[in-house]
Amino acid sequence: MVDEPTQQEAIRAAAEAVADRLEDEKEYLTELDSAIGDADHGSNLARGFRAAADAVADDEESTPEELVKKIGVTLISKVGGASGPLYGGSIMSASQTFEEGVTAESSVAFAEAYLDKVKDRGDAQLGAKTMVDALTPAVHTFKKSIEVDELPPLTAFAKATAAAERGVEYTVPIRAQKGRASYLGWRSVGHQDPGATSTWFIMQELLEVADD
Amino acid sequence: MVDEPTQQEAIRAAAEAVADRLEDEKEYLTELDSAIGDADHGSNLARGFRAAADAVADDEESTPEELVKKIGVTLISKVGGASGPLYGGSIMSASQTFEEGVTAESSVAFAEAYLDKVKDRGDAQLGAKTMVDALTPAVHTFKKSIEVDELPPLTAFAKATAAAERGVEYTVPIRAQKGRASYLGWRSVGHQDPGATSTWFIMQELLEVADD
Amino acid sequence: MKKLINDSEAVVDEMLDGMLAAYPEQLRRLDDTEVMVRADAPVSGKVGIVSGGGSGHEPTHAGFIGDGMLDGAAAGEVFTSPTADQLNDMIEACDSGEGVLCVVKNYEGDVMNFETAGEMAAMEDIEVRQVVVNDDVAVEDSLYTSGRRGVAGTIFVHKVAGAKAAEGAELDEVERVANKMIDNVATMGVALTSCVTPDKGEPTFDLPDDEIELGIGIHGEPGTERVDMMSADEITDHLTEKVLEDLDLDEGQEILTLVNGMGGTPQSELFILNRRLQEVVSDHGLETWDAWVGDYMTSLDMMGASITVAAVDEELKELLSADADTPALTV
Amino acid sequence: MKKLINDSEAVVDEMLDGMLAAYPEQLRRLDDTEVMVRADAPVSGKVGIVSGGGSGHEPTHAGFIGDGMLDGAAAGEVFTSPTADQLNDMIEACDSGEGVLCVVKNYEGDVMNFETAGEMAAMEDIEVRQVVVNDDVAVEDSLYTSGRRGVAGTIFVHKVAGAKAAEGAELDEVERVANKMIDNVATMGVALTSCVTPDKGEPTFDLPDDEIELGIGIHGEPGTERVDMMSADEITDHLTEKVLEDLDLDEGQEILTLVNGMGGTPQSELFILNRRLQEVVSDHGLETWDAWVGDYMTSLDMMGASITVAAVDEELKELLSADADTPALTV
Ligand SMILES: Nc1ncnc2c1ncn2[C@@H]1O[C@H](COP(=O)(O)OP(=O)(O)O)[C@@H](O)[C@H]1O
Ligand SMILES: Nc1ncnc2c1ncn2[C@@H]1O[C@H](COP(=O)(O)OP(=O)(O)O)[C@@H](O)[C@H]1O
Ligand SMILES: [Mg+2]
Ligand SMILES: [Mg+2]
Ligand SMILES: [Mg+2]
Ligand SMILES: [Mg+2]
Repeated sequence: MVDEPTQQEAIRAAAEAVADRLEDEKEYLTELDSAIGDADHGSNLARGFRAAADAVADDEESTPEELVKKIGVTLISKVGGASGPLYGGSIMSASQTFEEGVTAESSVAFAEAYLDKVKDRGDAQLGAKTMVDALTPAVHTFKKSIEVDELPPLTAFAKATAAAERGVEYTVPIRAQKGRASYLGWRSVGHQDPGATSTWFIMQELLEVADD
Repeated sequence: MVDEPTQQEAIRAAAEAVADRLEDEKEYLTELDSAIGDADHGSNLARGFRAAADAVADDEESTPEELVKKIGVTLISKVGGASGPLYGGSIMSASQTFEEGVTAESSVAFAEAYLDKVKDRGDAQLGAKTMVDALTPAVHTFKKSIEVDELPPLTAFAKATAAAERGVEYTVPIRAQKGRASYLGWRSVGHQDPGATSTWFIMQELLEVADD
Repeated sequence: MKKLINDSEAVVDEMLDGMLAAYPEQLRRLDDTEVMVRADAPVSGKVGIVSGGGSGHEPTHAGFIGDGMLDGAAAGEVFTSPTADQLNDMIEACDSGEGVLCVVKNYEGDVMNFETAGEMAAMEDIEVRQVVVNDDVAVEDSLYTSGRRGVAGTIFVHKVAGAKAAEGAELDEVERVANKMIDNVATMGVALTSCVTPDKGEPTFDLPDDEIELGIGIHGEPGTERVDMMSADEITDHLTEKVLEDLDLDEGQEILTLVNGMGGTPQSELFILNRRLQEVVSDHGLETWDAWVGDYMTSLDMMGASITVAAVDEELKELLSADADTPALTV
Repeated sequence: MKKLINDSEAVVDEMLDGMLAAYPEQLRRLDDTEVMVRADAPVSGKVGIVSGGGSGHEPTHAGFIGDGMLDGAAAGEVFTSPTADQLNDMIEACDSGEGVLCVVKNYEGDVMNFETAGEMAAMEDIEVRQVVVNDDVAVEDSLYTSGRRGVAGTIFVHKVAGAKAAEGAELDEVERVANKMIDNVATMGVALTSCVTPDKGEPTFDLPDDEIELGIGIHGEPGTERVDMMSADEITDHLTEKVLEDLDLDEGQEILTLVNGMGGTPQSELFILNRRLQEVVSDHGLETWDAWVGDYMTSLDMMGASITVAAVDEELKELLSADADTPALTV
């Protein structure tokens, strides 16, 4: 377990990296959302994560748990749409798993709590062509790598990120059952889910930051 | 002077020929009107002259004067816009020059009366970039060819039609002072006036019919 | 270009029938014409107020038929003045014996056809007056033009004349207030895209993605000037300055403003213009008495807007805020 | 693509300011939010009626604030549900102690954010109810979708709930009539063109000149089916049949119809649809009690329209024709 101040710095750096990445991917994500949604996923997330990164940037006081919670709360009030409550609300509510700081164990707990909350709020099962399809393999892989295979956290998270990518690809050939894409019926087949994609991008950035 | 029934036939044939021609030129005239007006001159005239031709098609009773008047009245009630009162009203009011039938002399009188009425109603002088610019040289040439040069009517009308073409070309390089084109100010320079063009087309058809 | 129509030649006829189906109790269509009148026309004891012009400007003209505004509206073909015989039918149907005021927009076609109609009606002993609206400041009124065009400011003239007639005023008085409104209103417009007429089926003019037309009319005519695309604020500043220059108002003058959409402009954009317009007029020391925003005088599907400013005094304010009950405007 | 905007990120903010400048006496904007409420909110003794959703549907939502309709409307970013905290601010500002009814369109974003807001407001002891409008018959309500969308029929729900609340009815009663309206309304839409969001600046989807999208929503989503261009009558027939199939009404049933424009459609075309719509419903033996035509629930500059049919009984008719005084609708 690293020092607490270092954990906060890592969280701030991660928030910053995610915000930068989503700004870079804004047009691409919106492009994906144009095909089967309403062309706003990129700007929703770019706007929200920029605000979240700003919200924690100068916060030298808060504990890791408080910082993560702040990120969630900021997302709730800045993103809107479906992804606002899903990303923001789930981060906010899962943040309490970091009560004792960020460890391999608490990270697994966070991942599970986050997935549960997304599924709970959005009521989407696996295969509904949503962010849940990227999230589920990622969380399952992460948990197994740490708890069963006892891999180092970084390796475990790298495997989890690769699993998320597999999930993103899995969303392409299936028919949507939730979210705006579901309105398209069969026409949603052949398109990649924006929310699954952004989930994977975020994991990539977390991996980068953890690697440093 | 030809027989009265033949005159009526000629008038009906002329109306039919003009209607056909304007239908053929509908898109071209509207194209011209798009550049400096409101993109309706072609359909205005095609609609109006078709109705006028139909109105006289089966009329075996009327005198030449009455037939021409009927054409004018029909144009008034079917064309609308600026060209409706100009074409229709002027034909209607000039029709009385045919009281004694269509002769070379009465045709000159008709042409003069028609030009006067157009200028009177539209208040456009020569060079204002309107139908008056095609009409004036045509009427002047026709009158001189008949009255001074004593040319045969057909030759005179052919010269008049050629003069109208000169007038059409003259409208291109000048700035509009009347009609919708005048709203464009200097931007009207370089475009051909639709009403002058339709005037010339109509004369071409009258010439054809007279030639038969 | 696609349109929700059946046949370009039936557009006006079917539109009028559809309008009648929406307002069967308020409107009546004169047989065999494109003329719409109040269901209860002529209203006895009241001066008739009529208008008309080419179609394609909806809700103008028939949308303003009703208590406190128009008694009749004649619809020509798209962007083409109605014919004189139909205008005459309208005038006859709206005359209760008190005379009829024709509100005409200054286009040669409209003016000539209304004049002819007026002459025809006069032969039937109907007292007819014409007022000619020419609020468009884009076109200079000079020997070298056929005068300024009538555009969105016409709505205010309908309102004022309609309210005065509803009060029971005589034709002279109704004509006077209409002309007073005309003398105090100015407008200028901008187009981001050309409109597409049903007949032509293609844009009337080409406008690249980085250019706009300033000083457009309402018939898809190109404007007086083509310039590079600007921000909403810059456009508003430009239009408003031209309008205010023309009106030349004293500080403290009360005004009524109108941001009018050309048909294809999202309402959100009209409000963005209104926000700036109110800043500009207030910077000029003018007092906004009321601000209207919406699609009042359109050009089919054109994207763009016009800005109208009218100086108002107590009399005009009273008439402008008097009750009106029409499909397109309820006051 | 050109737009009359200054900055795609400021569209909602500047639009709301421009709206406020147009209706300063009727509206009030809550500080630091995109929430608009009645100037006199909360109206004491009255249940509050609030709505909201993404922007880009103007005049929905804030255009329907006023006597007899909404007390508050929250504007999200373009096509993006407002955030829960702002929805909560709105609910608080519109509660006079009698509770607040939220009229929510069935989109997961809207529903989730309103739910969160409702929970927040409940913690402040405000009684909050949600009704969810899902009138779009294009989307089947099945296990395999997130349910039918809420579209233009929402306007009727605003009207009915607003009228009931204005009568002084209690929250239960207001909720009941809102749900009654929801149970009796169905809509289906068509797009001729995609809309262009300020953010993306390009059409959300490509639609060739000879094809249209049937079963579109109001967020520039593609529809459920792409078909060859049809005439206005064929389109009307198709949409109306789907709507009537869903409602499955008895002969002689009285109905209220709405032909709603998507923002870029000339009003003339809406009337052309209405003409045919009335023929079709009458062929089905239905009795049109009233027919509305206009831009009520738009998708920015999209060309297209939706057709809504609602079965009405004496209670609904009374509420639908009760007085209302809002920027976009006066009854
Ligand atoms: N019910 C749901 N459960 C899980 N994820 C969902 C659900 N609905 C939508 N999503 C996710 O949200 C993404 C869309 O987010 P966004 O475009 O920001 O919101 P909106 O759909 O309101 O415009 C989808 O790509 C999908 O991954
Ligand atoms: N005042 C006028 N005097 C003479 N001709 C005119 C006048 N105004 C317009 N015209 C002619 O009418 C033509 C336009 O006719 P048209 O397009 O049918 O009517 P509108 O201008 O009302 O749309 C112009 O090209 C011009 O030749
Ligand atoms: Mg989206
Ligand atoms: Mg023309
Ligand atoms: Mg015209
Ligand atoms: Mg969205």
